[in-house]
Amino acid sequence: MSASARKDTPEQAEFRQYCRQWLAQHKPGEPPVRLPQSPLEIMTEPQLHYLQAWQKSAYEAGLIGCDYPQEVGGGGRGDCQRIANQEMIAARTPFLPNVIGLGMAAPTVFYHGQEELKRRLLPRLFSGEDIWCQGFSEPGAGSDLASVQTFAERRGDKWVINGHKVWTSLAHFAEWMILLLRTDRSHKYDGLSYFVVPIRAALGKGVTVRPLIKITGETGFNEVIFEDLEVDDSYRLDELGKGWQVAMTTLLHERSAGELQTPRAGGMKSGATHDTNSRSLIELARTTRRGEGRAADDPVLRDRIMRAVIREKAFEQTLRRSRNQALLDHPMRLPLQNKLLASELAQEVADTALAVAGAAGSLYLADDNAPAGGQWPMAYMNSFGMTIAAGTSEVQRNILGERVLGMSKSK
Amino acid sequence: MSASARKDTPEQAEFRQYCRQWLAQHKPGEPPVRLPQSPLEIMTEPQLHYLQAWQKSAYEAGLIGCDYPQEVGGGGRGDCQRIANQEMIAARTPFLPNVIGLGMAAPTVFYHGQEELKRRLLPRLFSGEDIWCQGFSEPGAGSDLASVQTFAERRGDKWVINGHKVWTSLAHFAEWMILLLRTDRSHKYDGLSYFVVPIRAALGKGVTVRPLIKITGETGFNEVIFEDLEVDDSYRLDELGKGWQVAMTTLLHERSAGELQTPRAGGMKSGATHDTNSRSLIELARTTRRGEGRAADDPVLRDRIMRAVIREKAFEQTLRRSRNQALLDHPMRLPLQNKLLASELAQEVADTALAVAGAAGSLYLADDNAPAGGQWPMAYMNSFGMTIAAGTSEVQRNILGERVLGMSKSK
Amino acid sequence: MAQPNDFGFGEEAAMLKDAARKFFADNLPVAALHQLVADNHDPDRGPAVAWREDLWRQMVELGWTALAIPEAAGGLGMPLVAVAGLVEELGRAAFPCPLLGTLNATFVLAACGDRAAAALDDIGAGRAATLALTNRDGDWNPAATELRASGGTLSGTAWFVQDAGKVDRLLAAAHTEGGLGLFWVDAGAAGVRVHGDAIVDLTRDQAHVSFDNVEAVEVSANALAALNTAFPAIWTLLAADIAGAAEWQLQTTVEYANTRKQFDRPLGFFQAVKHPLVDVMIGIDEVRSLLYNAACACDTEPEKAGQYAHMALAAASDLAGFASSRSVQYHGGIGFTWECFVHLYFKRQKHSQALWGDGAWHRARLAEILLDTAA
Amino acid sequence: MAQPNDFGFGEEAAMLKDAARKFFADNLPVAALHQLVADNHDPDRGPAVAWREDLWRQMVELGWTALAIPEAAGGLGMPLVAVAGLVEELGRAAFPCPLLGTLNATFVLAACGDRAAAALDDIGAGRAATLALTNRDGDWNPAATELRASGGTLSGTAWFVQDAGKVDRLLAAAHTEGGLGLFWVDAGAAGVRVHGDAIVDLTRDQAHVSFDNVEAVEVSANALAALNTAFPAIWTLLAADIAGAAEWQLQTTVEYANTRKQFDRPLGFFQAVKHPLVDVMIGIDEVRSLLYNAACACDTEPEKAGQYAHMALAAASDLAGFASSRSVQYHGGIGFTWECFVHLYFKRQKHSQALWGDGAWHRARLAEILLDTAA
Repeated sequence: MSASARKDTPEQAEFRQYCRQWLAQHKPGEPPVRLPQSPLEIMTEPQLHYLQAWQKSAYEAGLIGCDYPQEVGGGGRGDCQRIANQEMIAARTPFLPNVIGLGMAAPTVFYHGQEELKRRLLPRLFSGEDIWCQGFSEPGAGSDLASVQTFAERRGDKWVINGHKVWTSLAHFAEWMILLLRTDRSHKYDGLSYFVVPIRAALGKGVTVRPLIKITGETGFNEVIFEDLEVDDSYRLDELGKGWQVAMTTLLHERSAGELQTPRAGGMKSGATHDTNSRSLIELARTTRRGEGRAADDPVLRDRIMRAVIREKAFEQTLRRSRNQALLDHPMRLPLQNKLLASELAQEVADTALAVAGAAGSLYLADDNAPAGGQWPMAYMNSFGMTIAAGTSEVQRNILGERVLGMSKSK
Repeated sequence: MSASARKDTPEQAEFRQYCRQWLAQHKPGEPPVRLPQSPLEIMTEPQLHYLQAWQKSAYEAGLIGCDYPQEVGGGGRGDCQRIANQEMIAARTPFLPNVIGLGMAAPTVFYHGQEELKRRLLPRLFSGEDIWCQGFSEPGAGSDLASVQTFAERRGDKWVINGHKVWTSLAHFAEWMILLLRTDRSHKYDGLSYFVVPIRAALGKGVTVRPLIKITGETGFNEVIFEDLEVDDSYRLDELGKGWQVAMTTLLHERSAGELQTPRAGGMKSGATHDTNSRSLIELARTTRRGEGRAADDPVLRDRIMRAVIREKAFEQTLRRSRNQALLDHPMRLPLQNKLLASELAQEVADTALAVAGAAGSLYLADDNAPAGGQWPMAYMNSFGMTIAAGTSEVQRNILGERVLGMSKSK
Repeated sequence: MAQPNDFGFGEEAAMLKDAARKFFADNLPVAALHQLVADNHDPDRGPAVAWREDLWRQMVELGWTALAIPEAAGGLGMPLVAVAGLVEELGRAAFPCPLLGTLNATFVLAACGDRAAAALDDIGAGRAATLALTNRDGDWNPAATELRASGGTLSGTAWFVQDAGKVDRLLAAAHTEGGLGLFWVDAGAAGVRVHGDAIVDLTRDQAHVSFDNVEAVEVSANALAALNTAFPAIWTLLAADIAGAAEWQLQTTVEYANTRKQFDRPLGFFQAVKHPLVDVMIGIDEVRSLLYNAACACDTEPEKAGQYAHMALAAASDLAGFASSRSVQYHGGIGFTWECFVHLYFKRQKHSQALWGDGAWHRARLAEILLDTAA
Repeated sequence: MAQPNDFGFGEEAAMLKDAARKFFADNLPVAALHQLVADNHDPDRGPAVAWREDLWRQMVELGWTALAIPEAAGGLGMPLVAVAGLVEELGRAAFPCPLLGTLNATFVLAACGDRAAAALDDIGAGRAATLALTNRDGDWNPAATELRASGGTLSGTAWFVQDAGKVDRLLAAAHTEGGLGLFWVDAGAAGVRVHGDAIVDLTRDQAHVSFDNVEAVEVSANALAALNTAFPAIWTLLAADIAGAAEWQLQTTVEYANTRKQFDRPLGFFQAVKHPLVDVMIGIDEVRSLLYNAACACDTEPEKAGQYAHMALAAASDLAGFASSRSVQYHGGIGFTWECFVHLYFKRQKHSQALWGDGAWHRARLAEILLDTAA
């Protein structure tokens, strides 16, 4: 019996058994196309369709949305998503494509949407038939989210939206967007409201989606421009002027610090031929020649690699420790570290790998001689996406200093 | 011919020759007592008297105050202090005891004092007969110098001073103090004024000097308490309310960025048996056994030691480069780095030495087996005096970011 | 063997930790500690042994020195995670006593087999002990010991012996005709001389101990085997001491930063202060996570214990330096004085930093495990 | 021999530096550079050689490629400090061209003696060149070259050849019967094949070059002697390129931080941005001070040149990484896009970081000089 299974309630144990059996029979076969490294980088229709089919079957089998009530399309179970997640990961299924929908939109709609809206939107969200994207960041509102300028003006029952959102992953496939905007210019926080918007239906009719190119050369996220887009007032979440509070629900769940667990799957080998964790870093050091020996024999590199290894282990153990109440001093002290630790760890690991690769670190994806297929320079560049997006590392440190250590706000 | 001598004017060359001859004949003999590592740590009367005698003879020979006008006791020469300094250092004379007087008080009094005051105070300052100290910091005013609370209230021709100064090196020997205080509580900067105060004469009559103990256990600096001390208005420097501007003159010269060169001597072996620079660090690594070999054979320590060595060389070369206009982008970019670089370098060197010493880094001054006589842990602790005093490293980075890079003020 | 998810840190462990915290806070708050150990500020002061022996006797009676004695040997046989919790509190209090040495000796003795039973009984009976393994160079490899044993007596000098001025027994490694042995020595035996070291740390004492044909009981003929079994626990507890002390440094500095105003704002407003303090917090949490993982491995997954303990102490040693440096720097001028309590912890941490191998040393050992064996 | 206080950087050097700065700014400002080299963003793109050959011809006519040719060999014989000033501007412009390679070849040839006279004449006549010294592993020791020469012809493959797609000549190290020789090769000769590498850096090209019985002129039979003489200058100029590029990164990021507002304040208000940018500035100044010291040593104190150049490039390599990381981070989301120019410099710097030895490698060599010789 696995360690995680040891504490299951009888109901949970039964559900775990069910998941395991279902996955043994229905885990999807090898993908017909190369998959990207994360759902946020899905680029082609074949990739999307393969992954959507998998999410739909998992949803229909009851492995997604388990903890939500049945009225909104959920499984109506308590504390079972966790178990489905563990089993999906153990079975090395593909990841779920509707990652923003499941992780951010679903809990937000659930806690703040009108009943009718929940019943209409959540089932197709859980099934993956509707892909969701997020409209928070703007050219002038990065870390300072509350300064968004996209504006909705009231006209009768409708709202007319104008503005410009950036870094919207998956917008090119999304049916729906969760959208933070301004309905009142005279109050910074209390002037914000929160909508769900059917962007795909409005393409060319007030909505333009344009790809942005990343520093790596990859496309995959977008800017979305609203020009006089009309939406119904029923698409508003919570009260007018409560957008900031609603956004906090979204961010809480994004940081995995909310009540409702996000469905997680994965483990299937993606198209990327190499992972970029410390195990791969060690592999690189073992296989890279340096002078007479291996890079793994260079004492200064060894020291640096061990720093990365230790940091990764610490991160893993901090996640573990955050589940033992007796070893916590402050309820938010560990959860609020997650994003910062994960992103800076990824950056350190990739940067160390470039030092290990030495001259060969210059070689990129298309080069036959590139170590690990050129994934390391790509991983290093992509790590800045992680230290910048969803609250820069600087903002994360503010949050920790202020909320956990009680220090005065730095703004 | 030395490199520095190469560009002397004829007058300078002659003066250099004179200094060299005088020093050859009159350089003081071995001190009768163990000398401290810096003038700020002079603790005993015998130390002080030996050093005062040396300063007086150097002054009388014309090697101190050379660039000041003759009316105030100076040598009336142009650009010659530099030359005297080079020759005194080359001759490895003892250091000059009146270091605050020469480096900070003299230029401040010279630029801001009344004519009569200069003529009266500067000659005895140059000769070292009057030791000076500095009253800037207060318990509530560290980095934020402008928040000093020591207050002078006007009573007729006199001012009555109350307040509390801390970190006043040499106060226990000083005749005079340069004193930044407040004459108006309603303006932060414009409420400051600047005085010179005869503290020794007032001991027990409004002035109390109490030693403070450093983290190392050493005494050597003091707190000074003013209780209804009366001073004459003629001891005020510059106009009422101009204290901040006068203090800037002091700080500019403290950072060696002012016009008037500070007399510098030194090079004589002090009582400290070991220096704490990178050369001594290398010596420590060569003589410390680690496993089968020397600490100097450990590749990770080697890397770390070389970092310190390179940083020291960079500091030295930055001082050199700051004298070649063609290699500067911004007039203050290098001079404003001096204090930060010097203090953090000292900290890095000492911390590296503790890593080299390993377990033996625990041993302190009185331990016969302590590497380098226990100077390294002491140097490490003292380095925090450097990164804290005279503008913490954090304040130094603010200054650089604001004055050189034009970034917005962080306060 | 897999580790339990919760590290095996349960209610009993939590109660022990709370009790320890209360004991130290009630009996030796930091002001009293300062009075006790920092009375003489003379930098040229000689060796000193400043502690409260009465409090130590209470700790012995509370059973804390017997915690790690296996049940089979008549002790409490507490899991290491529970002991680590207590030692975190010891570090947080910077408490001067020979508890770490006594626990360390216990781990080694417990790994020695039957011949060490009497020695473990000594500890069970309340005797304090410490390890004497190190040579003059401070070599972290005990095989470098300068001690030699022959004919049942011990000669030579052991260096960097921690809290030697407070203990009843010494557990020494010595070269024998057959290899490297471990010896249990009465600190008061004829021929033992404890030469106190003049050290920076005010909360511990340290000595080099010379042995001149001292009668000693050989408790193991294979010192390296016993020590290698015990070292993971030894390293883990030192990491716990460091983590606890760092938490004190963090909280004290945060409190100062939240109170002290500069430029009309509390220091903590400034990111130059706030962010590094957050990094200290993160460092502490990393070390705590790593040390409970290592302790749990000692309890349940011994084949991984060495690897995980290297990780914990490597991170802890670096944290000790970083947290100390920041605690003094952000206290500003006052932090540079003897009267401010931060120097007590600063000095303890700098001492701990190199005690059983520094960060680089533990990373080098870890690399041997992870890089030099087959993938 | 002592160095002049002013590094020997006089009026002529300052004029050259100013002229270079103006030339690059006028002819290839960063927007034009981006258009030239970043046209194709496809991460799977193959090798590319994107440059303005017309501008290169102008640089040749300005005499910049002949600057380092000794006067005795018909060149300008400019001191290295002056050349370093020009290369700082080259780095600041991230200018794509084979100037560094040509200068590097010049230093090596100048150290070869008479047999290299014709090769130096080639450079004097405007031919561009590059070094081909490195094996498949990217070994920074040229003795590891895979090339072999016999009977006057060269075979094997040279790796990590910089700007190979832009040059007329290659200067290759090859094993010979008598040791290690240096060979001057026409890049268009029969048997030479330039296989472009697909690299991250958009402002340079790189290739591995295979030689199949290629006719080559041996310019030195003792390659290591010549290379060891030349390396200090090669390392110094790379440090200059890095320092110049870092200054662009600093100024551009500071400008953004002074403009961009978050939380109603310019980014530069926040110490979390301001202080690391100050550290970038300090890093640049350290590198500049070290590199002019190294250049001046090459000019006037050759026995110290290697030591000082190790210092300069060790510091520069670390700076390249740090300045790059901060330039992207503080540009925030926009810095993560292809349209923002910072990626050009980020990628150039990451390439430079490992070009002729990274920071740790140079520190290790420096340690051999400072720690392993008699005190």
